[in-house]
Amino acid sequence: MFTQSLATAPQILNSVSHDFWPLLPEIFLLSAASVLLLIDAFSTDMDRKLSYKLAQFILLVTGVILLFQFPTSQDFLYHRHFIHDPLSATLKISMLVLTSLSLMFARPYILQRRILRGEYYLLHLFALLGMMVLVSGSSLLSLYLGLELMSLCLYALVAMNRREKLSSEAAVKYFVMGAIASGFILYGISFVYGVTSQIHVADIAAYLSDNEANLTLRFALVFIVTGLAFKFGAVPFQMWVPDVYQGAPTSTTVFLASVPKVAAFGLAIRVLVFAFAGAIADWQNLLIILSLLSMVVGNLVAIAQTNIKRLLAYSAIAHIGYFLLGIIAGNTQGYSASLFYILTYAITTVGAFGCLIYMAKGQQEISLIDDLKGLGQRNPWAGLLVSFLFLSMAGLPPFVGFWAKLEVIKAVLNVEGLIWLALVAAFMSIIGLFYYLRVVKVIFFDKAKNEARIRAERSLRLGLGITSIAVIALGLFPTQLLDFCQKAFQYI
Amino acid sequence: MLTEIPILSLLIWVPLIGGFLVLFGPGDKQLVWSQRISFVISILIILLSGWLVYLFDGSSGQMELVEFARWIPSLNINYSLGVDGIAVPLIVLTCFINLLVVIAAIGSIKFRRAQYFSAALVLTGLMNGVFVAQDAILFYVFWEAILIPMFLMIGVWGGPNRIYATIKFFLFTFFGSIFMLVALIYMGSVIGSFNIADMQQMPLSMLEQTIIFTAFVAAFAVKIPMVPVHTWLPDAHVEAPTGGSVILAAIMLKMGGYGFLRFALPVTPDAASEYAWLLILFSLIAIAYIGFVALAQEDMKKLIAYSSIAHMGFVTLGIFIIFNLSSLDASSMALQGAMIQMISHGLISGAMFFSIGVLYDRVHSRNISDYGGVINSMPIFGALMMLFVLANAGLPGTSGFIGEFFVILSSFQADWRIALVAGTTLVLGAAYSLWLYKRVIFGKPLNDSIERLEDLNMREKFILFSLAALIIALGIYPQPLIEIMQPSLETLLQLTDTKIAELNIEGAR
Amino acid sequence: MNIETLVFYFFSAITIIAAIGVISVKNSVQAVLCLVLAFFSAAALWLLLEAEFLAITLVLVYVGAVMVLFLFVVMMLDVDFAAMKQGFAKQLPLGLLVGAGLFGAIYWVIRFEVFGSDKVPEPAKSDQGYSNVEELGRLLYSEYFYPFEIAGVILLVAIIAAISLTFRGRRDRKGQSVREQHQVLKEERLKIVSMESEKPISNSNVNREVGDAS
Amino acid sequence: MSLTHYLVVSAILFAISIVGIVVNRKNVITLLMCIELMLLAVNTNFIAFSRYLDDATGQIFVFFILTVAAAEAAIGLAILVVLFRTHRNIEIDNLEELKG
Amino acid sequence: MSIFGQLFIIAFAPLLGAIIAGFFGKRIGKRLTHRITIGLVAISFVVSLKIFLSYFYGDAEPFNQTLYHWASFANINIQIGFLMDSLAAMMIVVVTFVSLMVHIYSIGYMHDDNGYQRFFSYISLFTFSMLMLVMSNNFLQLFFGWEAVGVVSYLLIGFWFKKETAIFANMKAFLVNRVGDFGFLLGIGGILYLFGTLDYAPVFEKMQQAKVLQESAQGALTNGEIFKGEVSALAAVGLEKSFSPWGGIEWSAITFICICLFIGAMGKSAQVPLHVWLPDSMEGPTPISALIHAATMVTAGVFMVARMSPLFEFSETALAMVTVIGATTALFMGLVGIVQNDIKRIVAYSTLSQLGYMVVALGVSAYSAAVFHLFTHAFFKALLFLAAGSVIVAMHHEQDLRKMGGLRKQMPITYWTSVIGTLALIGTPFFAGFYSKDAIISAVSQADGWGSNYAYFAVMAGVVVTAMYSIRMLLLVFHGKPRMDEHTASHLQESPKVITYPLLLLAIPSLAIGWITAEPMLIGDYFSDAIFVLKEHDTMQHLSEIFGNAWAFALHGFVTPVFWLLLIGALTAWFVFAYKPQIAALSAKILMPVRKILQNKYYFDEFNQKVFAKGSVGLGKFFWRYGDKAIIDDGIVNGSASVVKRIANKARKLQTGYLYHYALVMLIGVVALVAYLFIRS
Repeated sequence: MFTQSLATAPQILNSVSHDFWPLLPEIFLLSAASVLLLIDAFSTDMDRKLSYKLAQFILLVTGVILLFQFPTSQDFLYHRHFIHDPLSATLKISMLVLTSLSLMFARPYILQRRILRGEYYLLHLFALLGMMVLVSGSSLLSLYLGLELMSLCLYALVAMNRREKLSSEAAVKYFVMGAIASGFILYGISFVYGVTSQIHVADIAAYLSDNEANLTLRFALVFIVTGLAFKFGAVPFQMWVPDVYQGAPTSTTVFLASVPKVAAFGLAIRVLVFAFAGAIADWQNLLIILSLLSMVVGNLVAIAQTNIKRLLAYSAIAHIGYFLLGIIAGNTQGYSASLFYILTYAITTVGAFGCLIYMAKGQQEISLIDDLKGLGQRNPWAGLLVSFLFLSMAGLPPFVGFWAKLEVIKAVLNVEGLIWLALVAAFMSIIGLFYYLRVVKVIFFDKAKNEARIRAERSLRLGLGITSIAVIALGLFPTQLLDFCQKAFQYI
Repeated sequence: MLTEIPILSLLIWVPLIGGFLVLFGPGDKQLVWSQRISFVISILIILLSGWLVYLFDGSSGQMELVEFARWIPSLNINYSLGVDGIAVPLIVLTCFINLLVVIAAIGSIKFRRAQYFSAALVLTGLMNGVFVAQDAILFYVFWEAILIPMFLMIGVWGGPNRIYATIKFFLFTFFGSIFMLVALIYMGSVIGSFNIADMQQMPLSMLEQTIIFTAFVAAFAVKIPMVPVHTWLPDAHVEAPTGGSVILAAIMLKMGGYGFLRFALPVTPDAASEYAWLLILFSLIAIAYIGFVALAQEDMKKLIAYSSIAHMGFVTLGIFIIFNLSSLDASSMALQGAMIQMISHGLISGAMFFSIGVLYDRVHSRNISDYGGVINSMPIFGALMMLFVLANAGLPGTSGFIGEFFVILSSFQADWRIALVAGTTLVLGAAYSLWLYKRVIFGKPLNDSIERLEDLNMREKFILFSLAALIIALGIYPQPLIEIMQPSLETLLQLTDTKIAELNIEGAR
Repeated sequence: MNIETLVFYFFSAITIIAAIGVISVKNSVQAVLCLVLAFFSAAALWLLLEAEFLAITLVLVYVGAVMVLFLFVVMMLDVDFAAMKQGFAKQLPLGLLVGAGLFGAIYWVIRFEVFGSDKVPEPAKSDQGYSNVEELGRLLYSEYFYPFEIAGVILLVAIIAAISLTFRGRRDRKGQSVREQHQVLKEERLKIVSMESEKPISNSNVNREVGDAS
Repeated sequence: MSLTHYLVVSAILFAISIVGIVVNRKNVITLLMCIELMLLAVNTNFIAFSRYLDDATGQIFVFFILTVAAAEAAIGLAILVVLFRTHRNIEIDNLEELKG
Repeated sequence: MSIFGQLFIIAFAPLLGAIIAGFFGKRIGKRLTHRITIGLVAISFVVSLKIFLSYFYGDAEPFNQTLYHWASFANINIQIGFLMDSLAAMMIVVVTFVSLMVHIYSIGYMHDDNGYQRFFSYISLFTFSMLMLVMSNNFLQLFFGWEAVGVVSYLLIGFWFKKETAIFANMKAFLVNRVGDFGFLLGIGGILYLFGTLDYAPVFEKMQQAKVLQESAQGALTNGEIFKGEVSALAAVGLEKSFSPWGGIEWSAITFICICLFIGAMGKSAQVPLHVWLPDSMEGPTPISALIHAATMVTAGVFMVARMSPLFEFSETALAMVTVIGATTALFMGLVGIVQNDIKRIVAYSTLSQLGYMVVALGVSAYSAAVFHLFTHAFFKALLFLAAGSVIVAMHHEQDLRKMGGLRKQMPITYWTSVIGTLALIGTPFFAGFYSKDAIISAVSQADGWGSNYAYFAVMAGVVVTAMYSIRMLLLVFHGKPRMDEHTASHLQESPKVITYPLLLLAIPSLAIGWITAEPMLIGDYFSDAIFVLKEHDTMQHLSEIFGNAWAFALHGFVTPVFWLLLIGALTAWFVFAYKPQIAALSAKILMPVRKILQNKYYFDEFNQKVFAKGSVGLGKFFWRYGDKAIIDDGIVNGSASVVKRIANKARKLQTGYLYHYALVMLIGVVALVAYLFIRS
């Protein structure tokens, strides 16, 4: 049996001599996390200050390593399960930065709650590792494993506030839906494998360039796209998003709403572009539907929200709709637009959820939009910065959200016959603006219930400052980030 | 050597940075600091704008004082600035109004004053940006960014119903401009450049033009505002603080007219000429219908707001009537009329809102019925207000006359019936203006508090007298303004004409 | 009909019946047992497909460990199954409709015209000396070492996550945290609850805030 | 037996698991089991393909799926435990505080 | 000094006075204020007189010079400048003279008023505006002056701004004038459309060409040439454009322009139905009634039409309209005068009626007669107003005739000047009004245009009516028994010199000016450089045949039917109102319906108030409530917002919170996507 693989086995075995340099960030992250696990286990510090600092340090070092080995070519490594290209490095660096930011917000939050400190950071690191694997996965297997590694950590992170009813409810919902979604992906993968007998993205692409995508393959594609859409939270696979965003500890939401989206983007590119480039017309159509529904449903339902976290969740759904526009465009320009969109959105959303932590007082959480009342009065600068975040989400210049929106609209306008989609996107952003404005209104125009100035941890102030200043700075000078995003696609 | 200095950038960035500086006053002296800084910066940009006029040649009708820097090379979006005769007067107006707003705020804003100054200065910088931007996206950035400080200005310092008003304002204008953004991006991605001049040269099919023109109209008509998308204006005006109303009326509405001239005409001339009748129709409705609506108002600010809409009707009428005109003379007159109407309305509506602000600061009511006989206690104010009211009614010898005069005269060249409807403003404008004056200023003092009102203080005198002087000066001798604008308007007309001709040739082929 | 076919149909039927049992029996313990049955018979099917190693793994790891874990949890949680609502029948039509639709869709792409024996003939049975385990092992440690490592990490994460979620050791006890004591706010110490004097706290009262929030 | 036979069996399993998730209002454990069923369907698919393609990759994939599924089950059950501790039951119908 | 310099002084000296009085009046005090303003107006008058005389005796050439370019771009060149010719010369002298008189008079009349300086500022400003109007050499400046006088009139009517009636009247005056201006502006638009310029000179030049062609055509007509009337002559100079307002009706552009311009004139010169503001404008101080609402501003319309005679001559339709409207005003407004009891209102209605005369004259192309009547009327009507003012001051601001009587003893100067004014007004031979009015009547009798018969009847009947109300007023005020209360009676005395001197000074021209100027102005060629009459319209021809000289003409006046009509009117008035007042009461009863109509001024005010004022406010409210608020705001804006919100709330319900629903949605999504895929492929 398996005559084919047996025939090639000696060659495989011969080519085992690998260079582990490209994998170094992952290796380092894993080892360092394991060390941290040990240190944490023996630490007596209730606050796990050391764990936090070490976690940030690990991120820093990983980032440095990543920068050092920033690839200038596209290499398929480790029996082509791993791809080392600018896109993966770009995404990894972005995710590192975002994770680091999330941790800044997480630290004061978990300190005030009985959430296991060390493990909380560790799970972030492992989730990050999963995402790194994910974005440089070049076979359906490594992609799947990366995805699962990420998801498992996220399920746990959502449930980490173990006393909280909402938190466990959210975790169950997230877990069940996530498991179903990965079941769908797997089912799709099984058919891809069945038709092409391949699991490497390059091989699938090669198959598709030789053969027409048959019905089975397209069917499989639907399942894979479904799984992707689930990870993004695109309608109609978005049901978990608001519940999980609301129920999860806010610090987890910060993480959950930002970094995995970037990773999911990597997944989408690897699957759709690297593997299924030959079936572009098919997934384009699917994504158009998803994008349209997401923009409409996300924006519409967000209007009816009173809970700020849910509002942000629906806005996230809407943003995914916009974000998909770039991928729909189906060219590098579009992909880089989407990348830009998701990166800037991630930064913004980190700040926006972070602001809830910033406003939280002790264990009392901010849950309603009205709880933001008077932020502009109590702390004008914070009010202003938070408003910038929301206005950026609304896509107003001079904030970075504007460029993101501009890019994706530009991308979709370049596609023949999709002007209507751009117009819908434009129209829905008006509705979007409405609820963002409502938040800004609450921040600035409503009287504060409590006029005391807000005391906040330094890391919170730092995190909020970084995100909101990034939103402006990138809004004024988006070139670097745009180039960064464009370079990521230079080998595609 | 002095010409080397990037004056246009300075006009944008001095107030913008100044706006942020204002906020960083030392804790205990923040108020004094903010006043001083904002005053100094206001003076500074007035000097800058004067210098701009000095440097500006204007005889060529081309962009001058051009500045160029790469901004976002990957999208070919550039920081490219320039002015022509259309922009220069608007910039000067902006800087001038800014000073008055800052001065007025010293007395009438009671809380968060530093932030107010900041908002005003930022607004000024952004508005200057709109008028000098030569890159469509840069233009759009300024265009949209303006909404934010204005939003805050109305929302924080506004009246009781400010939230509805400010959100309505924001959504309306955003509604219009987002489609313009799509149009701009479309054009930019077709020609690979967002340079406005390139867009103006861009050949577009009729279908494209129609869609793009619709987008432009959506943006600019909301801003200017045209019937039927005007209803944000009365609300915004009524709720805005005095300075906000003034900036809104004096300058922000002009951005719509400016947009029509800068984009709608030269970029999509065929569509514009195809649908000019529609816009003319709406302009006429604005003039006549809104004239009546203004008559029915019980709130002073609302009345002025409606009168603004009616006056802006002349701007759009002047702009779109050119497609029904055959001679350069008549078209120039129409465009001159539109431009002068914009400038003049900037002064007059500014003056009107300042005047109402003066009253509001004293009586804290905007209801006409709460006033009466103000002139008994405030004769100087009454006299000035009389001038403004008459100017608002388009009295010859004031600036308010010229624009209406030119537009009516030139629209007569197209069709006397248009002139007939437009001419109703003579009666309606006078009716609502004078009736307002009669009810508020004339008559016996309504009550003791009106009888005891104090007349203008130095600050208010400065503001109102300087506006009055400009209104009269412009009314008596508009030629300098006309001279600045004429070459640019002719260039614009040529551009529009040649493009129409080109398409016709292509169509004939 | 050869023996193979017979075996296939037999185990397929058991698998499907057991699967239906999983979703339809009231008692969770029974459901788990049904699942175990389904796994067993599926393992038999896998044997038919010459995947001996995986079939054994399924029985050993899955039935032996995972399912036992399930049972363990079911027992541990002490759930009052009798009190549980049974909306099964009501939802069944809709569920069947969707399930049938899904199956129909799947069937359309796997129907005999696509994957039937004339399209995809069954490969020859493997030789006597062939070892499925050896073959897989060789691949796992060579070509698939990278996924294999990741799988290891996944298991590690599962351990960490499961423990940190369920662990109720000392660390969760009240220890003194000076920091927390310093940070405490008035609102946290003192909670003024407005209660109606007579009515017992009903569920809706407790949920009100959340209800408002959503 | 043709490939389709096996695929049909797995499709039926897949459909049953889906129906189970949709109609089940009892408890979360059943949901977890449905997910296991779904994975079983997937695995059967893979193995069938592997056999008929005469290619070991499918089996390798199943190996990993089994691993992940085990980990998933562990975490799922842990979450279940947490849920039980906070809610004192595991009824799906009670999980409705987050909505809208 | 150059003519230009002189003109400059004429126009801007009063402006300087106005500025000084307005801005520094409070600081420099009353005395200095009036001295400065009077001095400056006096300068202006003296220079005006000099210029007038240079035209009257010296036969000066028309003078046309640009002051500055107001707006010039492309080929359009709008300028501010002065045109001086015989017409303008006559006007400036009238304006500055009456203005000077009013200035002086106001020293006494406004003596105790708080707004003394303001008043002087206004009347000086008015003088400036009026001078700008008459000296204009282009339509823009004409319009500027036109509106500026309107504004000052507005300010002056509302001078006593605490008086509700005054501030109502001034708004009414302005708005009604604006209706006229609306037409005027359209007319200017037509001028630009037709001639491509706003300057007079090119316009008149072109019309002159047309006239030459026309007249040569008439010569040629007998030879069977193709020129047919005015249209063809206009076509020859390229002015044949026409408008079709609706349906198949076509107006030639000239007619359109003339009608529009005349609408402007109707507003300013208070012709029916835009006359309603003039009686109400009597709420202002009396001096300005004399200056603005009798002598100068209201005649601006007449002036303008005369100035535009080259245009009007080419439009029979417009001329017919002018005739009919003028005739109606002349007769019917006079009738109202008979039943009025307010002394100023009688004079005001008399002004309306006399303006009607002027307009009739314009309508029958007797422009010189119209302008001449304007000229004479300015003096005697100003005189009458100032006299009335004198009476009012003496009566402690009582204006009701019924409370006066027998004042001639206490106020001899006022009385005798009033008598002169009245005699001039009713057209007694040798008095100024006689020459002008007889000229008009004679011209109307010669006219053969549409409506000229009606006009003839109206002007003839008007003579009776004029005599009746004038004499009635004179009798009721100065004769008979005193009817005022004791207090007033005891304080009655002649007005101070600053009031009586202007009366005397005005009485002189009222008496003599016609006699002096009639010959050159009516039948001579004084106006030949300004007024332009087509040969077939030359209704003054007859007059020049019978005129002879001023003396002879006046003597001839005694034997015309006009004189007998005048006598009838005067005697009726004497008989009814003085000799047998019972008859007045009786006739009042018998003629009740007529009287009621007259007393209510034909219900014009009621109609305007209810239909136009209330109507437009009502319409505004309707538009606002249903258009702006209901349809746009509540309907479209808030409506769509609430629809969106409602949909949002519905959509939100889909998120039930139940896991199985989530899974279901997801599943439906998958099935739908698969189905979509199948359908597409």
